[in-house]
Amino acid sequence: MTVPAQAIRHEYLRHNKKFPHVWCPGCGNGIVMAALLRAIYRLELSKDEVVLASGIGCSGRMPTYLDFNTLHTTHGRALTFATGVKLANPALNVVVIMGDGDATAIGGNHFIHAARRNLNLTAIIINNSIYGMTGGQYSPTTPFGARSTTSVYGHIEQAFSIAELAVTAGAAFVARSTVYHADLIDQLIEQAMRKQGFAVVEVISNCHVQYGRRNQLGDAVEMLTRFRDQAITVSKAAKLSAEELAGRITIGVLADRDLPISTEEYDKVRQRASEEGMLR
Amino acid sequence: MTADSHPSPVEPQQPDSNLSKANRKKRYDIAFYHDWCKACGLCMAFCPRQVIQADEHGKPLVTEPDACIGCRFCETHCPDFAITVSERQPRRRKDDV
Amino acid sequence: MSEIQAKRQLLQGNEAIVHGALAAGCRFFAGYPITPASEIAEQLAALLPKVGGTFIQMEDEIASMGAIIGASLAGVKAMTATSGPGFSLMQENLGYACAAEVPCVVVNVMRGGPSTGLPTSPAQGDVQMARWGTHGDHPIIVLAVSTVSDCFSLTVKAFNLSEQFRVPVILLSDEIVAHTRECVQLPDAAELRILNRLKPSVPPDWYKPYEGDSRGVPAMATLGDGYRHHVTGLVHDDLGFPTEKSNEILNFQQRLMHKITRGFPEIMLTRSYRLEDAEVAIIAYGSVARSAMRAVDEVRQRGIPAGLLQLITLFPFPRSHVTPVLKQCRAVLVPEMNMGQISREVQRVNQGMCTVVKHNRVDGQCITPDELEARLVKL
Amino acid sequence: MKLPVKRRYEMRFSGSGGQGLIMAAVVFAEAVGVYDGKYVCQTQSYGPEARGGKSKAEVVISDAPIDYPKARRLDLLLAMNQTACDAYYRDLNPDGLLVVDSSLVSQYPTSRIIAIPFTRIARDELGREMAANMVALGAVGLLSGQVISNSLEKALLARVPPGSEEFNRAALHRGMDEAAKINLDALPRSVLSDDEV
Repeated sequence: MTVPAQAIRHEYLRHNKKFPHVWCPGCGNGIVMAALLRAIYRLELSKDEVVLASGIGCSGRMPTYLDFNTLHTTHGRALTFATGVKLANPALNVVVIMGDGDATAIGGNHFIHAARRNLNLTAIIINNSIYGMTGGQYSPTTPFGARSTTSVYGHIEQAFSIAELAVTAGAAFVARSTVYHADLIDQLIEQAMRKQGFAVVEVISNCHVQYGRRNQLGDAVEMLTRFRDQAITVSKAAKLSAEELAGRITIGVLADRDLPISTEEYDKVRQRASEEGMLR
Repeated sequence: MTADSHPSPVEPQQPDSNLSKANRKKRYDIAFYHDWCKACGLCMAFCPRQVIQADEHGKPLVTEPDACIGCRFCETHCPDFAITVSERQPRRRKDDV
Repeated sequence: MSEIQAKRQLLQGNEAIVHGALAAGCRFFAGYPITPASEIAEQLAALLPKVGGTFIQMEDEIASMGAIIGASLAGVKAMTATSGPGFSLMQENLGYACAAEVPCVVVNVMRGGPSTGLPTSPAQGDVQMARWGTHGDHPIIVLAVSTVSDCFSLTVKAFNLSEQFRVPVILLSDEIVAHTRECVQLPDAAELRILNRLKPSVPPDWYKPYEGDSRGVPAMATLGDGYRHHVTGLVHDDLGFPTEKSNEILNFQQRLMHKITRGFPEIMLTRSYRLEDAEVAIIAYGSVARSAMRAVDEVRQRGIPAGLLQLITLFPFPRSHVTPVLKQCRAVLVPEMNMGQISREVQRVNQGMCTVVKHNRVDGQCITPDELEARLVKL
Repeated sequence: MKLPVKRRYEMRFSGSGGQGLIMAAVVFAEAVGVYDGKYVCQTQSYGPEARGGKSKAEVVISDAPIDYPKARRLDLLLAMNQTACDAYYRDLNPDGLLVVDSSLVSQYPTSRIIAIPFTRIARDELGREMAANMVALGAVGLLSGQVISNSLEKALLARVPPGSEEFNRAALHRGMDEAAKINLDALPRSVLSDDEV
């Protein structure tokens, strides 16, 4: 279903907020925000039943603009707040927006445990390989050899693959897209939000201002073009060797499995607790 | 829809060549909110028909509206919600302006 | 609940905190194991699901604090419990709760520090951290328990103050109170005064989530009930959106502090013991106040007119209760199981009115009545 | 203004971790506090190890609210091994009672001593060495004169696992029987001479 920009703009943007938004020209965050809104539009959710939580960083500013129940939490901790919200009221649709540093550096512990815990949450991680808001320092997804304001002579550490980390940590649903594949983002987010269990959508995004500039990757157009050319679908990637996949971005659904949902299991705990009577 | 069946914007599902009569061909209008536009250039760069040009401020300008195939790539990729692509409604009467 | 509350029971301090929390309406607990606070989590893991509540053990104390804030925003009274090292980790999100005015209760069963310190020994190492642990000027209420009965009633009080003022309340305990068993007759639910946060009474379009009422406390909407709004740790305007306007920043900062100062009469709690004719006094809190009470009785046997002011509210510092004691007495002894964290507050208030003497013990042992007696007779 | 200092009865149960001394103290406190309606404080200290380390548990009993919750001058010390006996007997009041497990304590620090072989009774007569604490609890309950025997039994039965009630009741009563043989008046006047206190 095509969702016109007109509709989401009218329905979901906070009319009392100042636009254009705070992000740099061509920033992928805006593309992801629009995709998220298209997914929510198609899910026909009431705005009151959606909670959007974010951490700190460029991505953290997203909830400010959107007319849901919005939480702008502390750096890396959005998932912990979301955990409390979801457990307290499982009827709410809770979406967590994070950046790569937010989700996998300072919030790395929360991220893997949220995946393991399997609450019915949707985590969207916008991965631009850099700390943008603080001025271009290296993040856990900055590639080996890349330059940043804190890896001036080239980065010496290996990068996380966020989606694969989520698969290993046990997330029920894991998918990846790039900001070039904007329609795919909203389809994956929709799938993630329909999924019963902890769902992760990683979106490879462009920070041409902090990351692209320091690594001769060009502007937003050049970076998106590169994402287009590097992208390979999950099924095509399955036929390639590891060497052939070097430098490619696998997009699509990486994991989709049914696991016990924490909130449902806790309902059973409540049942057992009330049956067993008072403990001493 | 899975990633495999995802349509590429350069290969629209309904290319205009498939339509038998020119007068049944769908036409589109592209509206820009210039106050929200930051002139990032994404819409111009990726338009499969090169419909969008830059004006003197680098902001988008449609030179050939009839060439637009309605793929909405520009709309979905505008990070600033500044583009609306809408299907042009056919003129009901000859004197309709 | 009646089953939990009806009869006289022998409870540890930590267990009484659990019963107090349940009686106050706490229905969410998130925590991480730590000595000497773990019994609180263990008991709540067993009891919360029985009353329809939720218990979760998080990956660390940072997450625990985040989870209780989330639950409180979703309309459920929430608590966590920890000890020094965990309390350090909670400070970041505790500041968020202060800024976003999210009611919650944090129990800290103190141990000696710094760092991992003395896990199973009594200490009162975290008094100043409870007040100033998180960065920036912030409102906060800190209470200290000294008996098992306190553990129940002050937990209820902590929840009430937290809901009333939309502020995190820290309940400080120590290893002695935490693990001492005493008999308590828990009151019936009907006898308790339970306060709940004020909900908005205007239609959603008119709701200003951070506009204070006459007390400076804003009405609090629950996530999902139609009052969609933005919650942030950034300095924000009345609508909850980040602001950089100096008048709005000032308004935010001042209201946060003023809502507490306006509530002083309700927040300040102390207990006076034999102070009427006292010429020397002890100012103490937590389990040390019990040693002090014993010492007061014993030195009075020897003809020394001593008294005790027990601080229950540590912060905001109950200056109006302390000042009369300083004016009345020729000397005041401030015993603490730390290097002098409240004595500095007493000295700050004292301004030369009387002699303030510190008595500090940081060797993992409790302060005994004997040593206080020895200090009192020399004052 | 002189008020009489509140009367307290202070007890310490000591031995090694795993002997069930905290359990015994908790049952005692519960009997005194919940069933007899007196004021009571029960505290303990133990090392980080669950088994084998030094363990002590205290019970303070009063007719008035209790301020300082820990024992200072013991009215009764139960020592379930030599180390505890040596470490704590000096904390006794001059006319306090020292109760030792004579199966594990061989060197008595004083002649004013009540020696009962709790562990041997538990092992040889009851068939479970683990029950020594319950035998001791029964004895101490009677010797202290601070608790109604019936209350002690009720408190005990409320705490033990279902199915073990009869066994524990038997252990408790075995201890009481043993204590009943002791003539407290026949003990030497005090543990320590007054000038040593």
